[in-house]
Amino acid sequence: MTDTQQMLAHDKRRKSINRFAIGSIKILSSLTVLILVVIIGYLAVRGLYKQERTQVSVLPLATAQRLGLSQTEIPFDIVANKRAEFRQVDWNMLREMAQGKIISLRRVTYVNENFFLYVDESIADEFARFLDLASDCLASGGIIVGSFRATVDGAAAHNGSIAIVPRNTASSSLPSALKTIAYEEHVLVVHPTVTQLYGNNMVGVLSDVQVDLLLSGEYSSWVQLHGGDIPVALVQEKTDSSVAREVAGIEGSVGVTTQKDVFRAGEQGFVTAVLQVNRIIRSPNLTFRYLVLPTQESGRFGGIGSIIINTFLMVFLTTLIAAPLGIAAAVYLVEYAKKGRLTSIIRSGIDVLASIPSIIFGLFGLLVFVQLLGWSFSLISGTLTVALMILPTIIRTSEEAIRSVEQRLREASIGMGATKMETIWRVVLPSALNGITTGIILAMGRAIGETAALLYTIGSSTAVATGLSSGSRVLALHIMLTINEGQSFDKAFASAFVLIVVVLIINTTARWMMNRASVKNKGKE
Amino acid sequence: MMAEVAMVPETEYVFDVHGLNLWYGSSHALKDVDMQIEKNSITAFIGPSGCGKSTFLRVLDRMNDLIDNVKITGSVLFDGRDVYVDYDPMDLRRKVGMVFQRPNPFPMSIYDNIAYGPRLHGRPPKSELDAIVEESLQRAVLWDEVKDRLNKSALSLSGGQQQRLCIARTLAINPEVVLMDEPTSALDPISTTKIEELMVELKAKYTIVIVTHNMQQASRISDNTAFFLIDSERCGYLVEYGETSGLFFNPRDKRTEDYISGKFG
Amino acid sequence: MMAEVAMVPETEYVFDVHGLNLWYGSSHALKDVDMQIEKNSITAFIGPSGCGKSTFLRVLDRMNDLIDNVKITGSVLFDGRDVYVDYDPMDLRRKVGMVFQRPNPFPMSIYDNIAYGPRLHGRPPKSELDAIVEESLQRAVLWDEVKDRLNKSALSLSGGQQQRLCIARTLAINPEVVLMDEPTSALDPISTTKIEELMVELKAKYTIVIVTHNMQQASRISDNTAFFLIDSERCGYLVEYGETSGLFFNPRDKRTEDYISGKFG
Amino acid sequence: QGNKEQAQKPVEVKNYTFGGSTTVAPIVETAIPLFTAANPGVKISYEGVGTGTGLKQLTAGTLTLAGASRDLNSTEIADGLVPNTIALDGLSVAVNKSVTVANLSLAQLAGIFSGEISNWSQVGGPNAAIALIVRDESSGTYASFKEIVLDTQKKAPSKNAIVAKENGELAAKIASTPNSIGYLGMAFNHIVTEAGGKVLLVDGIESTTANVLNGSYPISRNLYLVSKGPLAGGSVEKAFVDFILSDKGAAVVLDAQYIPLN
Amino acid sequence: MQLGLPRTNGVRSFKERSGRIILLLAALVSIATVLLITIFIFQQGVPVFGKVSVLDFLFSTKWLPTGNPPAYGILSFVWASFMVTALSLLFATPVALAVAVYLAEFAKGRRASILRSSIELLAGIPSIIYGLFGIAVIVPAIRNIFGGTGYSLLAAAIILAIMILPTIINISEVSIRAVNDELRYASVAMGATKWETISRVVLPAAKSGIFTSIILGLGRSVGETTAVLLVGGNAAIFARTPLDMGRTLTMNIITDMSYAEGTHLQSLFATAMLLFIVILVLNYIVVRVARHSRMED
Ligand SMILES: Nc1ncnc2c1ncn2[C@@H]1O[C@H](COP(=O)(O)OP(=O)(O)OP(=O)(O)O)[C@@H](O)[C@H]1O
Ligand SMILES: Nc1ncnc2c1ncn2[C@@H]1O[C@H](COP(=O)(O)OP(=O)(O)OP(=O)(O)O)[C@@H](O)[C@H]1O
Ligand SMILES: [Mg+2]
Ligand SMILES: [Mg+2]
Ligand SMILES: O=P([O-])([O-])[O-]
Repeated sequence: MTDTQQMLAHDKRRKSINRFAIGSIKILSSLTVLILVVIIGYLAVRGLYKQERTQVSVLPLATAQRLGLSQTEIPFDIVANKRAEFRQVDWNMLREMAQGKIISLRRVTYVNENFFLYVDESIADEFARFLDLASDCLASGGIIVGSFRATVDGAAAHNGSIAIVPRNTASSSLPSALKTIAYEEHVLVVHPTVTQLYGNNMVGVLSDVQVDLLLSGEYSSWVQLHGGDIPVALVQEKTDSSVAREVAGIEGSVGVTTQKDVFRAGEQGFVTAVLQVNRIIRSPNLTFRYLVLPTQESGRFGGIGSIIINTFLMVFLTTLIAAPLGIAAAVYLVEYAKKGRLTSIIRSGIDVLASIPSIIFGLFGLLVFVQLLGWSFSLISGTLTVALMILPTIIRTSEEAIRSVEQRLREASIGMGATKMETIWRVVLPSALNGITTGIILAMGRAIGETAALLYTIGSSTAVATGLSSGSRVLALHIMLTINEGQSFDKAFASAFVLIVVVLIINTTARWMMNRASVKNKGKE
Repeated sequence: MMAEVAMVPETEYVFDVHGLNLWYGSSHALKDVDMQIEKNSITAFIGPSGCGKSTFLRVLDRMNDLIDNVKITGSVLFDGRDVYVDYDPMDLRRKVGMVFQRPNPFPMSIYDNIAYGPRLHGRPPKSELDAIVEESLQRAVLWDEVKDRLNKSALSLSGGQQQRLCIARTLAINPEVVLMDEPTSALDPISTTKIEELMVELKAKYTIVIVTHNMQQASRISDNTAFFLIDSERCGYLVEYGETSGLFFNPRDKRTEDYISGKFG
Repeated sequence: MMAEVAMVPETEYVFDVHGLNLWYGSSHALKDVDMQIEKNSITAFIGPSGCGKSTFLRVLDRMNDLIDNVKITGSVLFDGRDVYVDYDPMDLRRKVGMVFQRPNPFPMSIYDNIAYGPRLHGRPPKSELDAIVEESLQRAVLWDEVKDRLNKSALSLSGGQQQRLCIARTLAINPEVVLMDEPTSALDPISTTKIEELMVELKAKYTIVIVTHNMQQASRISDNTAFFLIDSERCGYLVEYGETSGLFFNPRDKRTEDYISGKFG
Repeated sequence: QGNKEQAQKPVEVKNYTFGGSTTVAPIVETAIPLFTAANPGVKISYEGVGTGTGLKQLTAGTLTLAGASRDLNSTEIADGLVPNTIALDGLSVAVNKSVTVANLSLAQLAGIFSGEISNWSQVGGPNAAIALIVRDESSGTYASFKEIVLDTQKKAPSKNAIVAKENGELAAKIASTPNSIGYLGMAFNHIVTEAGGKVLLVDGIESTTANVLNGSYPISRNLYLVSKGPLAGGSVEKAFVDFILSDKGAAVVLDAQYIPLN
Repeated sequence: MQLGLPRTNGVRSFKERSGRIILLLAALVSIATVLLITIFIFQQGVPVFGKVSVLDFLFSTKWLPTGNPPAYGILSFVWASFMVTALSLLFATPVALAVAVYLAEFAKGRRASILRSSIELLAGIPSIIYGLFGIAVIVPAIRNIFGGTGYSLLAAAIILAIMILPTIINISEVSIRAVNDELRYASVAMGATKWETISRVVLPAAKSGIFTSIILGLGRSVGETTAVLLVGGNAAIFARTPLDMGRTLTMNIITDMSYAEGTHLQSLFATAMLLFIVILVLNYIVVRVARHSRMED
């Protein structure tokens, strides 16, 4: 009785172990899918959207509204060309523009466009007055002043431009290339002692939350913001006098005012400082323009258009070299190689080649193509290096495909008096085409993602390659260099998303071809 | 040996095999086979599985060349010249076509299947090629069935049609001999009958050699029959060879009789 | 159905199958099979290839569970309890062992092969395990041949020895029934004889069910024989079932007679 | 004036490959389109492969002009390479946004980068371990920083530091690693500041162009375009170097956030 | 010949012969490349041993290539490579085997094809993207869980583990599938559960294939450069725990390559040489295992 009980208990344990093990296997399998989904999902999110953080001296409009600050009525609207990626301007920026100090937008918006300011003549004077500039200053600064039409048409025609038009211009009267952008003016003005160094510390950049706390009187001393041990004194808005002037007189004081007020106080000899605040901007990351524009300054400006072209060039040339070699080698191995020493040496050569890390291929390419043959960092050096690297993939898949061509077809052809070569050319290769192509596509997928083998061979020039001897940066390498040279993580992710999409397309195609081939084969049986 | 050969009237026999031995590596597959194959006739090879029928057939057009480690001794004369000495195998195979057990059309269009051989052996202009294709298909009694879809894949045909296509493909290179290795064993009875009729028609123009497992088939269509057997060391040899009617209804050898009456095999 | 079953004396029959139908996907492989298998006897299944003998055998120990898309209706009682309802398959299989057509020893030592089952079903101490191994091998008449090399790989044995090892392995889990699917068809005549002798010996202690293509074997060793056939829709069914002597020498069914006399199959 | 003459002289029309330091790359890459616009037919590319490789390739002859962010060593000089100073580069010290410290003295920097100071509280910050981020030993940036900051205090650089292969990677890693500090070319400051981090004052001095030029900011180095042998009159290489030294070139240098010589 | 074969046949057999030679040459490209790689890497790397003893090179942790006097000890890098590789195998193998078993024994229909596609896609993702993902996700995760900067050998190992999953899964699956079904039936027929059958019969029978897959994964792991470079921290120190930063052999090569010269450069090629030898040894092991298992069958 106890025996059977024991046995039952044992059986129970076995069954629960079985359930547990199979459950674990299933969970771990799902984990693999999850990993892929997380990787691709993360790349998609980071590739498509970006969340930039910058430090500005003006309070973002949203913050100003939250704080209930009243907006100065300005006598004009500011409209920008949509492609300039302007979102807002402030008084200082407008002033510099009007003075002709900004000639390119790249430092402002990272769009590499020359800057143009168009002003409607009917409000030109008011505009100059608003900026505390002499009205003839506008004429000298390279600003284009004209009728309303000329102004908006000019701004619509130039990618990197801003136009100043009369207030409340109906959006219907604007060309579709233009949009109204926000004007920001409030700053946190403080007494100069606040921003001084105290020991090794200084008041840092304020976050949204810190601004709110500061203005609601939560901080009693600047020490709480890493500054000196000076009490915080809030200066409220005054109608009669300027906040900036007030602040300049009280140690440890802080107030909110307009940039213009600070400027004017400065003119009058009241020394103040402005606190920096953090701004977070969310915007689309990968845009169509980024895809097609040529790359400039090593990726800092422009898009990845030229890089994409280079990538396809590299992959095309690599395939052009590796595919015939690989297929020929596979044909030799299947159709001609006899069992013997030479064959086994060739086979182990392919195996070893397949397992050599790409960094070693890179060094080899550097030594042989770049240095010994003197081809420098060029498309051809990189292409040859990668071609050697993907050779084993092509050989192996082609070999398999050629091997799976039925012997009967070869016999039929030979039986009709064809030579072996004719048989291979006319019967075997066409029949194996699907499998061979699949292998080539897979190899292309490998080539397109390669970095280590290309880093010291293909060069880093971002221009479209004009010949085999020009250096040509490819996408995967561009991602690496974008990180290394620090253009930005967002750009790296945008490029990475493009790369992964291409790789996914390539792999899915290969898989689809493979499935089609196997369905076809089944159909034949 | 050459002396013996000279005595065979060339007009009568296309193949003349003397003292043929064949080894696959170290295993002796065929021993001392002598055989003369008559022109414009159907010769059938019968015998139990593994006795070397296919092997012998492949000797005739040197298809064994494709297999490693095959050793052949003895002489095989075709039209009086030694197949293994005087012929280039490609040349030989143009004159000695082969049809296989399982239909093996190329994975291309019907037209291209037939045109395959002619294109190999010269570059005939389109019009000539069209004529060859039509003629071959007609000879193989397939023309009417496929003339409207010459550009369709050959794999879309039924098994019997595929086999006739393979025969047509062989005829397109205009051979003197057509070797067939169990050409109907993978086919249904109706297709089989069609191909048997076709063979009988073809023998007016070609010499046909056929391997078959189907004794009825051999007795139905062949003029001469060769009976092969394996000995205790699994080595194939020719037991009896002669006119089909004689061999089937009046076998000289006891083993032949036993085999034909179904006692073994 | 239960009512009918209740009438069968439980001591006499181990298996009681009623109205069994089996489908592989949409193809109906077994139709309306009724069969009662006698205890401590040898029951043989015969019939042409594809008639469902193996399928039916696999019904008995639920090995068909491993195949997708199998649908089974009807009742299969083992020791009076429904195999598909009342038994856990692992439990059932411990009581109903199976030996396969091709010997399939595990790639481990002879000892471990035999010990595999006992180790699964409990953790017997070494001494007990040794005893089980020796006893099983002795029952399978293999002990003398392997006792000096129990730790050698089972793959080093000859085919016949491997098959006896597989039988011993099954005996080691102490089953009530041993199912054998053509257990000798991959073996030479001497090994076959040994295994036939072994089966006859074993029936004293076990119930044995065997599928065989070899009619002589069935008539030599079995007590009861079941003859299966396929109908025109390729669906297997039981033609005749009864005492072996009766079925072979006095078949009730014309088809059985034809099959036994070699008219088809 | 010199470069005006050069521009008028017909230069040989062909493709040129320059390359080398990635620090120098922004200057050269900005200059190339301007230069080639003035010299139609000339095509130039710059391969940012690093100072060492660039100089090696220059010696081997596959490059005809190499950017370098460090002084040439004796073997390179013996090989006949000639440095042409084209700009100054201030090295700034940057920290992650989690760091509240805003200034460090040279001595404190030496202490931090030698590993003697390992907690921010030792220099007036919060109690947090310092994460060092440095450049690889063979970079010009590393060599300059070591010479100016560590060698003068007779201290050896700590090895327990994240090593970044390039300035940009270093900046990105400072930006993303809490409590980290690292040094980098001034041109890369914006990467840190955009991510909320900050550039430290050194001895109370801000790392600005003006401060480097007037000598008050202590850490700076020369950037070079190196040629094989002295620049030959009439060559594109000479014309290019002259272009960068011209007024327009100075604008380019400034635009790339380096410091022109004049 | 004197019988006068048609000329065309001469042309055809010439084509045949020369075609064969061309094919042979193509087949020889691989082996020639391997030889050239060996020659060039060794030619550049071996001279370093004229200045540094092999023992100092391999067994010293002192790496001061630009120091005065310089030192070229790569033990820390060998150790980091070892640690990263071992860890990545430790993480990847159980998961990969589970997936391989699942694919070979359980998965059917849509689930199988989703899983299979996922593995193929994982295999196709370029290493630079793994690196980027590592910086953005793995490093902060480690930082949040374990403290420190997050840049660590652990981060590198996790990334590598994901990267070598497909290699181990694919080859293991093939070898698990290759196990004769009859063995499974035998086991099941004795009352074994599915898991007992898998663990006691199937996996042992597939062990040489599984071993091969792990070795190949190891090879990939030890040779990976780009991905580990971005997340490993790259500090030239001797890592005591996986949470320390470290520099692997490949990272060492790629970090200094663009600037190094003279003996320093040679020492990098010598590092590559060591890496190459490791790969060759792994290859040899795979060949031996394959031969051994073939003999066993
Ligand atoms: N390529 C080969 N290599 C080695 N042995 C072979 C080869 N082809 C055939 N054999 C052997 O030669 C013997 C004769 O084979 P062959 O195919 O000629 O027999 P067959 O009479 O055509 O048989 P079947 O009727 O089964 O087709 C057989 O024992 C076979 O195993
Ligand atoms: N796993 C399966 N899936 C689908 N159909 C199957 C499967 N196994 C067997 N069948 C089909 O079921 C029918 C009966 O097969 P079974 O193997 O039981 O026949 P058998 O009598 O044992 O034949 P043999 O004597 O050849 O072993 C056959 O038509 C077979 O094709
Ligand atoms: Mg045959
Ligand atoms: Mg069966
Ligand atoms: O300029 P470097 O890249 O050599 O520091």
